[in-house]
Amino acid sequence: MISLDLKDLNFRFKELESELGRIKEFEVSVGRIAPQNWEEKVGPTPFPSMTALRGWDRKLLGRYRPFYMPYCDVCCICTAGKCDLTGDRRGACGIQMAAQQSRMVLIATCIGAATHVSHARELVTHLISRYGSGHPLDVGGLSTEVEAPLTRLVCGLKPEKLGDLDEVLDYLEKEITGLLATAHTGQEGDCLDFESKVFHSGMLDLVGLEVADIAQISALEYPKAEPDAPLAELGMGTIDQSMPVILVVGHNVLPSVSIIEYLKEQGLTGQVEVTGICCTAIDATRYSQSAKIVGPLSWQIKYIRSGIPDVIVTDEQCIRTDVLFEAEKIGSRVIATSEKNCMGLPDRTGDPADAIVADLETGKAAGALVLDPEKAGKIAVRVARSVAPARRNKVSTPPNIADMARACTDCKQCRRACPNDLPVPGAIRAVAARDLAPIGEVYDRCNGCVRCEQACPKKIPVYSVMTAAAAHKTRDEKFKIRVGRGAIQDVEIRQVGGPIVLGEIPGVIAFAGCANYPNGGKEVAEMCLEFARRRFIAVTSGCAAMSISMYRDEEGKTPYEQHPGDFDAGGIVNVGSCVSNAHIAGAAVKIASIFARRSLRGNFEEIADYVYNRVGAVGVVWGAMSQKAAAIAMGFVRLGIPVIVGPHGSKYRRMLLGRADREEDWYTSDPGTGEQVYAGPVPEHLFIAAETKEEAMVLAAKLCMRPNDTGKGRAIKLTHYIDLHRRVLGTIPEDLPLFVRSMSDVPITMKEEISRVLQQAGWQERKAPGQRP
Amino acid sequence: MISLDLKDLNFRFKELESELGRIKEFEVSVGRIAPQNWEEKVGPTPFPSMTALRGWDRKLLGRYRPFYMPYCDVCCICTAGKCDLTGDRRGACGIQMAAQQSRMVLIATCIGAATHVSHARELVTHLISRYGSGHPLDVGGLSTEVEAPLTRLVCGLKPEKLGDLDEVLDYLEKEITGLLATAHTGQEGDCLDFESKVFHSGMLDLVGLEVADIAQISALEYPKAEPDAPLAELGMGTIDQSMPVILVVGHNVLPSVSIIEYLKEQGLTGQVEVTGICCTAIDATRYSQSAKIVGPLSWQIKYIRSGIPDVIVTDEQCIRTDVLFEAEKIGSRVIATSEKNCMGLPDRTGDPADAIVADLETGKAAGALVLDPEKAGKIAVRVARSVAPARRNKVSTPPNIADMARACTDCKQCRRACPNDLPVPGAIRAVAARDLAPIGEVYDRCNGCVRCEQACPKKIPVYSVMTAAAAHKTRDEKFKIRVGRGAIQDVEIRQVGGPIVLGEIPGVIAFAGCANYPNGGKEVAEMCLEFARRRFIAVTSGCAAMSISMYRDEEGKTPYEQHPGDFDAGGIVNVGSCVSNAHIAGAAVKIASIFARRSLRGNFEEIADYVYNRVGAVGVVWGAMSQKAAAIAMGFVRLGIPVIVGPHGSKYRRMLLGRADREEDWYTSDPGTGEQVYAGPVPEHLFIAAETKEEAMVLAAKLCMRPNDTGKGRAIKLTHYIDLHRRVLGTIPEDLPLFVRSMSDVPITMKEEISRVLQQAGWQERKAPGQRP
Amino acid sequence: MAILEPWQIAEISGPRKAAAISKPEVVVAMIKRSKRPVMIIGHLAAEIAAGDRKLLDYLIDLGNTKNIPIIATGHTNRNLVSRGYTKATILPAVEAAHRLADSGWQGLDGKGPHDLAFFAGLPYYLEWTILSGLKHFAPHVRTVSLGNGYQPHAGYSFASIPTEQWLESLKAVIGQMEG
Amino acid sequence: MAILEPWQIAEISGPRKAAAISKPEVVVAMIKRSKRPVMIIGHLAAEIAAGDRKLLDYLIDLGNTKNIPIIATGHTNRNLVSRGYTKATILPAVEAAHRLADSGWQGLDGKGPHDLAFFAGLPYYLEWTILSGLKHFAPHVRTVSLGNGYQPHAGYSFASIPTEQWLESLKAVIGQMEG
Repeated sequence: MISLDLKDLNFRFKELESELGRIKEFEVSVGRIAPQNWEEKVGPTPFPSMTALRGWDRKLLGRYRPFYMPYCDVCCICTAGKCDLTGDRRGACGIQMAAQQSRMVLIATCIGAATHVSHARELVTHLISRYGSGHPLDVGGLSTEVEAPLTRLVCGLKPEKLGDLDEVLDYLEKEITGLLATAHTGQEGDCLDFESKVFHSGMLDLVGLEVADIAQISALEYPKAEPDAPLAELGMGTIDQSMPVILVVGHNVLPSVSIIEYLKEQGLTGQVEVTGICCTAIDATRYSQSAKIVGPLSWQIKYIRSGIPDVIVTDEQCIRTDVLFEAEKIGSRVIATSEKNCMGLPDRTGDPADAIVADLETGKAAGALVLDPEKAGKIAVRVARSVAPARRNKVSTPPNIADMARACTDCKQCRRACPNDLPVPGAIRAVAARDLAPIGEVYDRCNGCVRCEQACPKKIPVYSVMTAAAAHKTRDEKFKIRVGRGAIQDVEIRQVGGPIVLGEIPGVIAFAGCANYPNGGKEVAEMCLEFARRRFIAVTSGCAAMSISMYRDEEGKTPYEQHPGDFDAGGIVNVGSCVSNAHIAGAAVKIASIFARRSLRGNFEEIADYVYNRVGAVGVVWGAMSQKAAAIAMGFVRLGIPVIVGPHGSKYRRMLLGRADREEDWYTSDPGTGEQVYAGPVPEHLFIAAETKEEAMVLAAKLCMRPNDTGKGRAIKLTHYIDLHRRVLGTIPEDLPLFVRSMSDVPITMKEEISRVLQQAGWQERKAPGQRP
Repeated sequence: MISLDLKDLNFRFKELESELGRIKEFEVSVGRIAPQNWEEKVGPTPFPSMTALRGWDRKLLGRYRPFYMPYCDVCCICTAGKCDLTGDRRGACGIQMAAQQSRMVLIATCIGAATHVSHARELVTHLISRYGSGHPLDVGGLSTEVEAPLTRLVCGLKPEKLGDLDEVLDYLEKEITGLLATAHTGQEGDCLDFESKVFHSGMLDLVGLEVADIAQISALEYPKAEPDAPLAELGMGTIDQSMPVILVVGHNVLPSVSIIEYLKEQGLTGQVEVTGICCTAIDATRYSQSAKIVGPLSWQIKYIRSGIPDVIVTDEQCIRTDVLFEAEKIGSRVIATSEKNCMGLPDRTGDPADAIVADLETGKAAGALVLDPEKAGKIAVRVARSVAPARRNKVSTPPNIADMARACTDCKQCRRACPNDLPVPGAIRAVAARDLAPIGEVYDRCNGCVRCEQACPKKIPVYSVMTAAAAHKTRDEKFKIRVGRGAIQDVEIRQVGGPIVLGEIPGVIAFAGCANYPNGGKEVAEMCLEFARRRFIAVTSGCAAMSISMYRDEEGKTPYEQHPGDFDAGGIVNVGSCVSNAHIAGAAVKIASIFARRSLRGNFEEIADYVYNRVGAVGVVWGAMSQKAAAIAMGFVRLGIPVIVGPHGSKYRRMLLGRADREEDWYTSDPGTGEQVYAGPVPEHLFIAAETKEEAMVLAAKLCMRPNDTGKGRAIKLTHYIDLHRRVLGTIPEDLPLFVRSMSDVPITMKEEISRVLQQAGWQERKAPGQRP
Repeated sequence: MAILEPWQIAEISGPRKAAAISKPEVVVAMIKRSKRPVMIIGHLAAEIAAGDRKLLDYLIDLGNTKNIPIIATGHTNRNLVSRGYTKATILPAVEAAHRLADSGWQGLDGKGPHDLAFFAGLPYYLEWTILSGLKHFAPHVRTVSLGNGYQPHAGYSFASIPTEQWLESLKAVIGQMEG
Repeated sequence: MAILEPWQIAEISGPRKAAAISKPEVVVAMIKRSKRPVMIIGHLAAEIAAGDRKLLDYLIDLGNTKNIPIIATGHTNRNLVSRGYTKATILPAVEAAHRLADSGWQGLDGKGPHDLAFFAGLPYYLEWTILSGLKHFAPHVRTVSLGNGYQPHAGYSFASIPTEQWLESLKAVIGQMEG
């Protein structure tokens, strides 16, 4: 018997004489994929440890210093506390406020990364069990040969089959465990070291996203890097309420797939509405456009309280924890399918399906935990069909909202509970007076967190009143979304790599993340359209991709109908669900690899340096709320891609801000001469919360500038920056002189005006850094 | 080429004809250890998923309901918040207070488990690189054949070599990642499901501990399950200050080993003092008794401010984050050796040792990060020897503390900052009046968190004043500790299994955990001695094991000199460092396996049920403070072993408390007849904070009772419970009738008195559950 | 000076904070309105000097005014017994709180749930965590902290006041209950 | 009624809380004592109705009394320009705070660090997080929130008071500065 101890063992022999016989050319490779499948030379940091990229992180952190905004004055995470950390006080473990805040950020991003990695693990394990570990990874056929740019970059391996992803996941889990450990009381205590670990968790997160998405694209045959992926229906108005309706909520597509497959099998497609919220919905439409998307995660209570769904199937992540409570109110049945979100339900996985169906049909059980997506899907369909007729009176008659509203005493608790400080009290009193206009405005800006209602001492169902008053708006929610296309093709990268790096395409702006918007979802669509019209490349995913669809131009067209899905100037590119964000980071990495021919393999720092200096990409996460969003953002940041979050993002407790006013911060060594040259504050920030949509747009345009822009490219970028600044802020930007290196950077159409500004500022032409090879 | 995709693949063939030749009886096993090395049949839950033991957890949680004590009224862990969770309010994600508290507990225990697992990973990886993956695991030779009871129990595998531990770690990391994910906003939301996951993290933690300790015992040749392990010196008074002094702090022994080895190599043993704080110190003495223990983690600042250590070597866990700051004050050099605690220091791992030594010697650098324990050890010795002479004036002349104290305005900020509300202000004013008695009393009860000093608006160095005033006490700190023996032998288990299960040994009480005591360390020693004298088995580890040594009887003997180290009645058994806690849980498990011959393999629930019903073990964690302590405690709890924490343990936010007054809670199904029979409230609680030492002792005695005690055993246990209760609480326990099942349970010596109590209470004999097989 | 801030500075509570016991009458009124009060007394009550007596002595007096039953936590009972008080129920403090939080618990005498709970003599932070548990999970019990450090998680608490002022208040409560 | 609680109920701060601006004189005195004040104005200033004008109009008036420079955040500048005010510096709010927190920053005009910073017109929670950052990391800057919702992380803040009362105070400050 030959028994191997180490995962990364690889042994072979030319010839062996033994009792067993004679063996020639025998080779066993285990674990670490044998290097034979990839010619590229391994860079310095394959499978980097948590300190392997500390040097790179410190370069970034030296320029973009953390600005901490503590959530409160104390630390409360061990029983030696609470500790008062005001002033320069140290806690009982010796920690000070800056380190404590960065520690909390690390815990958050570890939770985020763990969530994606655990999701990836579940998908990969399930897909291997179903399709075999030898199932090939294919995200876009021959046009997308770099199937896993982030995995290649970070791990230094080139996965070819589902089974190859296992080792990547082992690595990610090991690193996350180590990072989480550093948050233990009396372990890491330096804020910059914590930040470096935050970046590490972000990088791991991106790899986790990639693993999850390439696995499901390959096995479930989603659109494979298709610019013209089909359109799907979105919005509560698209649902045929005469049919049984299933709602899937969460992030793991497997139960949805099972529902769709079972309907197909039973010849029931088109007879049961499969509707979804959050990324499960997006991925369901990637699998089959018979599924419909209800809306982003903030639609959950609104949709459930509408009474429409007969059965609610939850999986993991971004599921309101009161789904069961809300479902019971409308007599809807709940099937939980994830170990990570059991909802207190009895585990029925081992019970016969008939028994579970019977209990749910009769209402003997309000819900069940079924930890087998295939089984859960079948049960969901059977229960939905069986309970729907009796629930036909389910769309509750509109309550007498005026009467309800009359209980309001104007105590303002609802407003004081509203995260967006919306003028709820006045609107409720207007409802009492039968004026529904104000509450309609609140509805448009509301994220459905329902805290207003929780706070009401008179127990007015404030949120229900609001949605009832805005019912007509809901009925009009009929939109089209282009389903997630997945990766960006290598050929697209080859075409746009030049224009992006030279600056001729002024930027790639990614709209991603949660739906916790400061002011309703409309702003995301408006920002996206603004940049798509300016012929930036607009990329999107997840809830943001949904919000973008919920907008119509004068002709009634949604953005996805107006703009192509190509990764090219003017495109609006929906890559897919949250895990598809990997393809956005992947595209940046592929520019370095495919267009600029940098070696990718285990070569993080060089590639990140390239992206940072050359690829004018910016992320906009307008509703960033979750630990996952924080982790993803930090993944982008470590790659040198700035991220703008909405004003609530200030609650992530720290920004990473450059100081344009400190000239000394922006010197860089000229790759030709080695001389220190001033490259200007580009990109100016790495992680910043914007106060308003207008500010975010100006920032986005500005943050697309890069040290290595050509004169022409810089001129184009400045055109957009100046134009937007002038339009939304009313003036020419005062900091303009910082971005003009020589007169060739000045947009010709604005030459006169800019020259005047430069002159006033005492601007002088500087030596620009040489073009890097 | 044969390429294997799955870690747990195991293929063989009897005979193969191929191009390569003919092979017979060929077998390759990868990953999951081939079952051939273990005859035992696999139980139902090898490598349990996070829900595999949910049923067992719910049984426990049904009886021991969580009582939550929120740290504050709000939830602040995502940017949708903060959310007010008072009343029955739900947060923006729908969560309510109970779930939110359990979620915070889960995050804490995940951090704890991650810390131990990451520590284990680091040890195993390093030891494999040094000793080879084939290095045999040996924790006690032939007398300890069950080398890894927890790993066998949980994973269902029997590790034989260092390399076998790799797969166990993979499993632990995967599970921790999944558990952490459940804490993501909008994932798990039911408090009992969170609690079940908390238990899971605790169980994983115990396995992590075991992996770490059996690896280091086997490779570093620690005492191997030796009851008469040697004594080592402990206390600041034992240090020869004329020599160069190195301080090692933390939990990872590798740098200490390297220091000791280098001294040996250079013939310098006995010429440099190797002193340690926290578990690194304990493990250093397991490696060589030339090392000295300074004290538990609370000794850090006291010792550094004494000026004694020339070089401080930190590794991971339980290291004050201000070590560098404090070291700089005394001109001591710091060498950080862990990726998890870089302290902001420059990474010098790749630099030549000479250069690092030079920079540290000259003070050009105050510290260095050296991520190679061998290198770090050598540097530490060289630097210590080189800087010591110039630091001979290092023990700073005692400051004029009376002058300092005179600045006090009696504002009471120091007391309001003191976690133990110690009367610092009066003591400081007494110092000003040259009366040092009060401050001496404060010193005895102080844990060295230094928050008093942080709070002083007059910048009086309160803590330094206190330690200076108590300098004579420090000089007297000269004690003996029995070094950690590691595992409990199988033969010992065979001997005591019967007496424990029958109740004739009244209990096994484990004193473990941190040094965050409510009232100084003396109480731990007193409790331990009380039970050892009563011929319980007292087991200990970590900082508690140190505190126990810091106590003398009238003859000047420390507890370890008074009591043997045997796992038998009257023994005080120091198993070792924090990771050695695995052997305590392991001993309970081995009673089920070796004594009661239950199948261990992947058979968690049955074994836990056995331990819960039969093995009268209790944990006392008097200074529990950290996330690790929380994780360990939850590991014990899932095994059915109650844990008592000190009053600060209430800040873990929730207790798991039984309700002795609810008779209906204590019925159990009679194993013989299947009938539901009342078994009494034993053990009454699973996780409880005691207010005082006295209360803790009474609780500990009470919680040793088990449903399956024989009459004789119960009588013995009751004797101790009643006796202690009477002595420290002044009365016979009122709840006594609940524990007397029949008159045979009544201690003969107390028969008359007890009968009277029983009669008054209207007690009637009950049918006891039948003895289980 | 009365400080309406947590005595242990960092132990902030959140939106819901204890009302200050501005004058003895507040406590008296609560006792009079209460059907089934109970007193939870920790071990420090026997240590805290209150003039020439100990806090525990005052608490016994207070309990006796309206026959308020006492739960003795920690090792308080020993000090009660030594004072001749033998009717206390012995329970760990967290366990007492756990029972109080059960609205179905019929109280120490089995005759019905307690509606008012006084706390005194517990370590500050232990009382604090317990009061938090009750604030959140025992809406049916009004909690009152009788210590002289402000307990924000209580329903009612003295502000952080000097010992003399506090003692005067306690005495006044007892006096008014007796009177 | 003046509420000295965070306007957004859950946004508790901790031991260190803003002093309430009890009367206009407090603000006036601070301005007069300050060497280099600055005003950070968010976009809501142009939306918040203050009688027949907007909050922004009052803030401009206040700024003009002692030539207090304005940092316009969000898209505030557009509304300043439309009012003929063109000297504002445009910075995102968090960036402004980041600079203020640098004690070496020589201020908007490069002549020295600002020692007093007024905040108004920012979304409540954004102002709140920023004030927290400054409380902890800019001990050299006194911060004042001029909104009518209590901002506990500020150095000074109005309590949560009704609009009219608040407006009166603002007007009084301006009046006293001018007078």
